Amino acid sequence: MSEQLLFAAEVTLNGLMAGVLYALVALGFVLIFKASGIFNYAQGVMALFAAMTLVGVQQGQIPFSHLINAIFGTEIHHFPWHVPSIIAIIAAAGVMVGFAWIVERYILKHLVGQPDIILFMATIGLAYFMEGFGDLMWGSELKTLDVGLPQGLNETVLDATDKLFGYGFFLDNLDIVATLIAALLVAALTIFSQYSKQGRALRAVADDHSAALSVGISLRFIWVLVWSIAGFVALVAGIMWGAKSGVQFSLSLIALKALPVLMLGGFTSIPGAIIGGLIIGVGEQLFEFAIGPLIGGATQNWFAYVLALIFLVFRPQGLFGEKIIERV
Amino acid sequence: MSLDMNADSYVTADGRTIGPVVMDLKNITLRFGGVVAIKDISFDIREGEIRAIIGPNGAGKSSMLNVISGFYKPQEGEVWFRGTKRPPMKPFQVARQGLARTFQNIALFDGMTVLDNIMTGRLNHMTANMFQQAIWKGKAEKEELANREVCEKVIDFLEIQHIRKTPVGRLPYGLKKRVELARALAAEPSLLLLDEPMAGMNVEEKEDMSRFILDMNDEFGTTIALIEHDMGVVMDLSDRVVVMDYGKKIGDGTPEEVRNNQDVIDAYLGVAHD
Amino acid sequence: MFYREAGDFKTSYKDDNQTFPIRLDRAGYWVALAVAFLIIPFFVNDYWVNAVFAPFFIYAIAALGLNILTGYAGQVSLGTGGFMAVGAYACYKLMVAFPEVSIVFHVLIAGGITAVVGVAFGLPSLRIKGFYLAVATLASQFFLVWLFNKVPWFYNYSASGQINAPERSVLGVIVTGPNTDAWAKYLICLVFLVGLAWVARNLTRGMMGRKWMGIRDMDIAAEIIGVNPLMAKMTAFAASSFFVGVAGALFFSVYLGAAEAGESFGITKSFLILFMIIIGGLGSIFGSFAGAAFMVLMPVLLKNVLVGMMGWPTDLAAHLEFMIVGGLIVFFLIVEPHGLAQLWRLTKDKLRLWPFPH
Amino acid sequence: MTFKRVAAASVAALMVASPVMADLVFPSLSYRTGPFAAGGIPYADGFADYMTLLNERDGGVGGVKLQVPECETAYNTEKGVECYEATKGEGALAYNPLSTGITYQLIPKATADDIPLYTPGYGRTSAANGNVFSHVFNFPANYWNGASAAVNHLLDLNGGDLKGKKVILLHFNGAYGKEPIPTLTALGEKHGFEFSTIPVDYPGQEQKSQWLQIRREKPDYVLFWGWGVMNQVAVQEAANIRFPMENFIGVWWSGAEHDVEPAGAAANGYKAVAFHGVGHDYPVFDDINKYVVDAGKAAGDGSNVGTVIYNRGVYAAMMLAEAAKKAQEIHGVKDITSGQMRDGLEQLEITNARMAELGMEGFGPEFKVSCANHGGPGTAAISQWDATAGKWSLISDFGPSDMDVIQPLITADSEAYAAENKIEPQCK
Repeated sequence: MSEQLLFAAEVTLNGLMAGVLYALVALGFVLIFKASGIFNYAQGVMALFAAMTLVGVQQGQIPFSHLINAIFGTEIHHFPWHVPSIIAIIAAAGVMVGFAWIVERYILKHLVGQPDIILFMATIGLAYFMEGFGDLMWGSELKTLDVGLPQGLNETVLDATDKLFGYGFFLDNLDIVATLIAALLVAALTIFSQYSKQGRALRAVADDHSAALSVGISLRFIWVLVWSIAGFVALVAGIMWGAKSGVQFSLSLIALKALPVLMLGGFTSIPGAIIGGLIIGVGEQLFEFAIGPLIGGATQNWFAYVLALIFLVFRPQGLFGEKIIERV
Repeated sequence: MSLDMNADSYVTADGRTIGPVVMDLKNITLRFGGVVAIKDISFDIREGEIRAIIGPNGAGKSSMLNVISGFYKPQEGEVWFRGTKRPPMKPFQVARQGLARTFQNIALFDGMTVLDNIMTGRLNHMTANMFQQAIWKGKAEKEELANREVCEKVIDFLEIQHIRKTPVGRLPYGLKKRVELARALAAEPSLLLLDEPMAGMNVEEKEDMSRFILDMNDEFGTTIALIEHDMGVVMDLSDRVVVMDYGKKIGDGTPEEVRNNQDVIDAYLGVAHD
Repeated sequence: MFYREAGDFKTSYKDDNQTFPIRLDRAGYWVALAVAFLIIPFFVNDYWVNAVFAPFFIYAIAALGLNILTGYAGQVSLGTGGFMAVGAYACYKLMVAFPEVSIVFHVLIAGGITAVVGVAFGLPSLRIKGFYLAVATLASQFFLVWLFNKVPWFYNYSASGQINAPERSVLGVIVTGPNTDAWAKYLICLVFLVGLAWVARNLTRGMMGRKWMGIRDMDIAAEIIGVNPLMAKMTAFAASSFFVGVAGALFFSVYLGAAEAGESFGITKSFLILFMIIIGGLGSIFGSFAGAAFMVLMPVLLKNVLVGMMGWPTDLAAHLEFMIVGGLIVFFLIVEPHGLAQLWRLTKDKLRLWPFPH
Repeated sequence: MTFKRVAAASVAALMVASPVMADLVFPSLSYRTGPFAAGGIPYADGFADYMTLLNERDGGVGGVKLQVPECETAYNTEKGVECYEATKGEGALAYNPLSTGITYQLIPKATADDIPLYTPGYGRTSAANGNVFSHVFNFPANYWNGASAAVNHLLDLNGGDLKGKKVILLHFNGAYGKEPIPTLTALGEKHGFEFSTIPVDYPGQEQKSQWLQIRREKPDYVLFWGWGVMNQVAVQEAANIRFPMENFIGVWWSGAEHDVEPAGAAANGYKAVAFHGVGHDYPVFDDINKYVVDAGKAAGDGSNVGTVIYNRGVYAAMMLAEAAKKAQEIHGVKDITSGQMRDGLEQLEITNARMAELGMEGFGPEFKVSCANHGGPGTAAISQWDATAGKWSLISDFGPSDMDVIQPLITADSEAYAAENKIEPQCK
């Protein structure tokens, strides 16, 4: 194989891995959109908040310590303990469930039946609130996230490809782990929605709100459920990205990576989110590899959107959306 | 009746003049995928008449109306309007030729007031461009006021003065139907298409609506094609009736002729097709 | 009781068509204009202009523009930041290339150029609708910013890619550059705002506005009654982009004096302006003002209260600011989902009946 | 009615400004929130703590207390404007805006207001030409010095010969990141190394394709101009592809503890250019701990003392305090104005003896500012990260940069600015 082809293969492989992470973020959007028609602008901030909570608990940080110190003139910062990663993850997941409950109780309940744009706007307000609240609770400095995930070049892949092609492929251990976890998560979600009672209720609501209500499914319970799952997905995404960059404000921007994925895959389709994520992941890496150097690079920010845009012009309902039939 | 309905024009029993053919549909066939919605239908509409298309549910009446208004493009057949064959057109271009219509499931603009909705009917009569509108003073304002007067006449005619400034979204069903009619009428169309104007109305409202339709035809001389599946009302209103069933034309003629047509009777009594 | 319309009869359609049909509103409008033009300019200082009025006026122009597109024509756009960048860079190139021409023309031509770009990026709206379109417009946002960053011609090959507004004057009064007087900066922004608000009102009150709203409320029906969807959407994109371009040009030349595509016109700007019109009220001229005021003034107000009056540490105050703005957005939604403009209308309805509400 | 009351309260609140006191006021336009908070927090802490130290230990400068009103910008240009206008009225003597965007925006404004800007190690590089930029000071070093210092280090490593070597600049795709490109291009021509650039867009959370490209192209050295999350990700990715860390050199904004810590042991050996000392083995930090942190008067929780960015804040504060002292001397008044402060900055002289007096011996170079040269000596050192010890240390002295290459670039860029804005040279 020629060298360029090998490079392209390596780039594609890495793109696939990045795509899995995009898909993971997109999944959070799709879940909530499917069950409640809400485009959840706060999804990115939720990832940041979840990761912050995880690190805060793990390192025994005292919540709101800065605020407490400012008001009472105390000097408290940390509890004298560190919490094992697994317990911290469970605690953070618990906080996200509590968060889902609060969102339902204090926001969504009051906005049932409002148009989509209003619900979207409510999530904007929520995002603002959470951004301030998270910082107030845990502080805005950079936090190192370490839950024991492996990082760095994968030796096995390197050796194997080196023997096969004479060029060792680079694959990040973290990406491999992330791919496995994301796959597990998707499988678990599928099983949950196919075989559990709550899952069936979820699908019923997604299919037809009023019909689901009329057979006695509690919409409020479903909303808490999907927001909890979305919160958990956000936590996983937060861990994966945070392990690389540390936990900081920029984590909330990963939501932007999910938007073209959603366009491509359709807002309501879980397989769409996954395949869309893979296409975007590979597409933007390959474009940067092949065309980027010719036009000056740094194309990732817009390429995904332009790709999705061109795609939509030819197929306005997305990859897996139903064909739109216009009637009067 | 001894009217020569093949002549260029004739006068009806109640003294209205029916002119030459305005719209001529020739061998129209419309398919959605494998489903045939309209199969080889031909009929015409003449100036000044009230032409009804009737038939049971799913007969293809609305599809027919959509073909006439340019929303559906038939796979086969030709549409002739005022003696020329209509080239492929977008719906808005059809509207510019002087066609206006109402919809079976009301299609008003909910975010706008009644007056604004009716004013949209005038859009083919107003020519101020974007820059003239941005300046407002001058052509745009003059045009607006002149067309407002036309709309006010329609409002008076349909007796909806009291809801002029009400957002349409807040109106009850019957009034919405009337506003939609007003919007179509405001366009001063040469051919007005009404898609089930009386659907979902009570007897009193139906009577009102019938009166409006007759008055429209009478006072303004508007050519009207309407769809109904309530035969009774149609027979009283229309000059000629087309009957459709399963996408085919099974009858065409004066109400009397249609009423005595065996195929029509079968369709309406639900005789099974073999 | 004090606010009433009883006895306020119209005898011509012209009277009935005016912007403020109620006499008291009309009076309030003229008083506000008089105060804005004749009184405030004598009292403003640098702080008030740079921290409050200039950003408020300029964002209000941008919000008017986006409201035409999103609120009236129903096409959700997240490309506003990119279009503001087009206005800013066009204005910069014009200012440097033709120093002898008045800046007013530069700003207007910059708006025109933005309108052309806006129409080009608006073309996909014929096929793509709703949220899909919103996300699609992000393509223009990211692509335009990338372009202005990448092509050195746009920033006259300066080392860092920043553009700086040279000093220019209108009728002998300096309006750009560091030596601008507070009142001059205030007035030039105000004149553009009032002029453009008037244009926006004219565009939306007549047939143009009805076509846009028709497309927004039911696009298929609009097409069947004779609205050309291509023309309606493209005119909406053009008008909207013109406003946004003018806002971008003023933002760069008059308000900041220096700008860089990624930093000044990034994605956050697009979101900010969208938030303004949603919070203010979609499809409402007043809502554009209210939303811009809320999003620009509220943080400044909160900062002054929390840091200036209560002496909180700046970072705590910043966190609280976010929480309060977010909380208020949610609160307003629960109280009145259709934005501040609707809230204002309801307040007026209540005032009209006061003190006999039944 | 309620609306009116709210409106009245709002107006009242907007008009509030802190009472003006006869102090030396140095506003701190900090960012403790937003995407760059990780770097903004220690800097603001160091800046404020040093000023507090002077107040507590020496009773201010020349007997006049120092005041540091802080204003949160979140690295946002518009908030920066608001902060500038809000603090200007308090008698601000100089601004240290700590953001490229805000600096560019303030250069003309502050000049017109006769308030000096002090932008050490950031901002507009060509402002080193005092002849054009009368009110902007960026000593002791700017980005072009930094780029040259990095190249000098490479020359040292290669016995003075870089012919045929391949150097890649990985940079933030914005004004700040693009600054070193002209210098490095010129240096590449001079020394015969092959130079190319790879941009990373804000925020830089995802750099896989850039690092795969580096892995394919196998450059000898990678130079790095990053800020914010871009730093942590770049260090991690460099470690992932096993790029030799000692061949990876960041500018001073990409060389703090928090940039390398998330990558753990893998970051060992990573280098960064520095224009001031690192670590807390300087007497001044003992004083800060004694008079400020232990007294409970620190801006932060005290854990940042001695970190790279904190030290930079201290260094900047020290320069401003020394310049204020100089201004008091020149003009013979205690309560100086911002114009007098500018003179103080322009005639500032930092000697090793003075540095020793301040408890900062060897913390930075010796130099003298002049009317034409606002950029100082342009010296910089190389620092290296030791992951086991968890600290940065200088591995070279503060060496000079290649002014033969840099000076013409400064002159060209500043004169273009002067022509565009019709600025007369200020020095006789």
